[in-house]
Amino acid sequence: MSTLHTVNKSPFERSSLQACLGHAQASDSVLLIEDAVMAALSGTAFAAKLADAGQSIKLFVLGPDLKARGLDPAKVVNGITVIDYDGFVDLAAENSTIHSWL
Amino acid sequence: MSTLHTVNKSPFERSSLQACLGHAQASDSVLLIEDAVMAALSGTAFAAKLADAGQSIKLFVLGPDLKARGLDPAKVVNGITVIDYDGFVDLAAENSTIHSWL
Amino acid sequence: MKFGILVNEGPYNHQASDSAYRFAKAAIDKGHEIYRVFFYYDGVLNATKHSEPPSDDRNVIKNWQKLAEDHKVDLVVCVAAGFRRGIVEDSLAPGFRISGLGQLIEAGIQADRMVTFGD
Amino acid sequence: MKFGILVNEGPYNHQASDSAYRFAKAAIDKGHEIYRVFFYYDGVLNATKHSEPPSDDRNVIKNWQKLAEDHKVDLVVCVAAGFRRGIVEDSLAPGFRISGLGQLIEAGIQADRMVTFGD
Amino acid sequence: MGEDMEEEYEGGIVKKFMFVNRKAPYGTIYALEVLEMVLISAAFDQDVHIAFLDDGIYQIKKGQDTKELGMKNFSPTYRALEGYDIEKLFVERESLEERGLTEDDLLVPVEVISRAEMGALMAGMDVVLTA
Amino acid sequence: MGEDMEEEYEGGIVKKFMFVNRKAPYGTIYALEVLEMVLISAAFDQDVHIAFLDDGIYQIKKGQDTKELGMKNFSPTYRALEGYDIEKLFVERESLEERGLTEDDLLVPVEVISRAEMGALMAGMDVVLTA
Repeated sequence: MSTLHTVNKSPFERSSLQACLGHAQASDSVLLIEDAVMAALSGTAFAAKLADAGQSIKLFVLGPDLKARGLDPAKVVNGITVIDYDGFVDLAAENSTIHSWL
Repeated sequence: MSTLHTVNKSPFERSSLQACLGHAQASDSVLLIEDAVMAALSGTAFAAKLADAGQSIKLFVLGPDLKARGLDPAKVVNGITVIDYDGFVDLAAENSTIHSWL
Repeated sequence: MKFGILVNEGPYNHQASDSAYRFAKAAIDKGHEIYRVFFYYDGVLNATKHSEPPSDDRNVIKNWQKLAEDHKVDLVVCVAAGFRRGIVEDSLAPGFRISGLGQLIEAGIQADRMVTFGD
Repeated sequence: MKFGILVNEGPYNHQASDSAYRFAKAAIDKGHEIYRVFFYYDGVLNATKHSEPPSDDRNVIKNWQKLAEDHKVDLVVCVAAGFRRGIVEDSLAPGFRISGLGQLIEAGIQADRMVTFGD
Repeated sequence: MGEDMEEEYEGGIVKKFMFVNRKAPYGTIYALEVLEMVLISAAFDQDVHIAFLDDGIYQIKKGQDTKELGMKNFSPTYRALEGYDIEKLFVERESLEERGLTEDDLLVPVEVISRAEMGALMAGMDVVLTA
Repeated sequence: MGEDMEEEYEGGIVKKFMFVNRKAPYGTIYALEVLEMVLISAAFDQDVHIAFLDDGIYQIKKGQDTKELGMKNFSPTYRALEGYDIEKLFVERESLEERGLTEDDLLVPVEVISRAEMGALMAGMDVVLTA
């Protein structure tokens, strides 16, 4: 029994990632997709918050969405795993529930 | 030469009101419409920021949008003027430019 | 005074189209002129002829049509944005016309004020 | 494993429909089953038959249609949300069907996992 | 796995459903169309939960009056949920506080819980629907 | 009043237009359709300004590659703007810094200005178009 949380909006524009991190449980996974992939990059004003969250929950980011936006998968915050759509499907299968934070 | 800024999203959900207040000039007016009317209420976590902004810029809120959401026009932060659509049109005519922060 | 209005979002899902309509109506009632209402992005969806909202709610498309009828307001739908989203001559409600983005820029030039409503 | 998918936004304006399509395709390629894709809110706009996107971009509606054709995926458009927004039998693209919201709840019950894509 | 959690109900499956409301009403249609979804779910004899957090709590604010906007005021429908045996309504305390609201401002009986409790409650759901 | 600011240009009106980009590309279509609007504006001989701030700066991030998404990569079009005599591109310094980006990350020449300067620049416009 665990949840895959997905977030799709930039933390600079919306509060949804913050809300997600405030509710995810220790065994849960959080996947950043679409415009949320910006949150995964090191060196941003949000990076420290995400690194903190990564201490207790598993963090993932969708590679194709990073690349589309010209963001280098090699530069994501330590502890975030870059996956593709296959990995997204695996995460959705491995967790019992998917919670999309919109 | 002055600008009417409109904002239509809750400051709890999006950064647009913050962005607007960071760019509005001393002679400008800011009008809160749609889901931004929540920002006008006293007692919220955002009220102090808005009261501060009201020191240098003119603040307005659309009454019909307040009422739709069950928010009492009598309880808005001091210094914010409640107007209706007629007032919105007047503001748009009085200012030389309208900047809608989306 | 001449107002130009830009509507960025479709009907019902966002309040933008309602807000734009109420603003336009208030402006006309105060004696101003609406030079043009331009529908761009998902705003083009305001021009669908197939919308049939529940009878206990407002009819966003009919509101615009009546405004055009009563006050000769020019309702222009962007051709390129419309093609993407399925608003073409076949699906267009009466009262709207399809034209190019130049009509928006021209409204920005000719109108005294340009007001945008979006998400 | 059986996946149910909910699409909340229309084509082009938001990436949600593209993301849902890529997810569905990847799931099928990995041997999973898509129990149903349900289109709600502005998501119903994915079912318009009138969309003609530029030739140098993807065709969101055709992508869904091909998925339905190749893998018998059930594409269901909410009747009430569709009426509001002009997606009715007359404007429906082949491959989609119109039905009630109960089809979404039923997908939530029958599918092993429900995944939502929205704004 | 979700299926481990299911109980049999008149020969059918009963899952824990949660409808999560985080957006204000009227500015977007999500509140209204989520409510329509909730009403339909009543026909399926599922274990239905409704969560109101962040700006979603404005959906059940008392005193909504949409006359001047010409939009339908659908807030009375929340009061009708009880008649459909939908009675598990949860509101997050921190969301109320940030907005200067209290339980007295709400138009239906709800259970006010902390953010931590909301997180734990969400973790026990089989199907989470958001908008 | 806007009309006081206008100059005559070949018998026509020249206004200061600003297209404000505050949203990231691909997650929504706004970046692409604003760019189409900018290109059309070139035909009207107006005084065109483009502002990139907040997440809008990602629109002109170098190295965009949309192949795996199947979406059109429209970022090369920003480089074509110069050919249309659209050369007044402004980027807000604070927005770059918050995102850990520098001018070197951008695919077109721009003028990097402070938030205060951006506010002052916006204040001088006749028509501001946002999405």
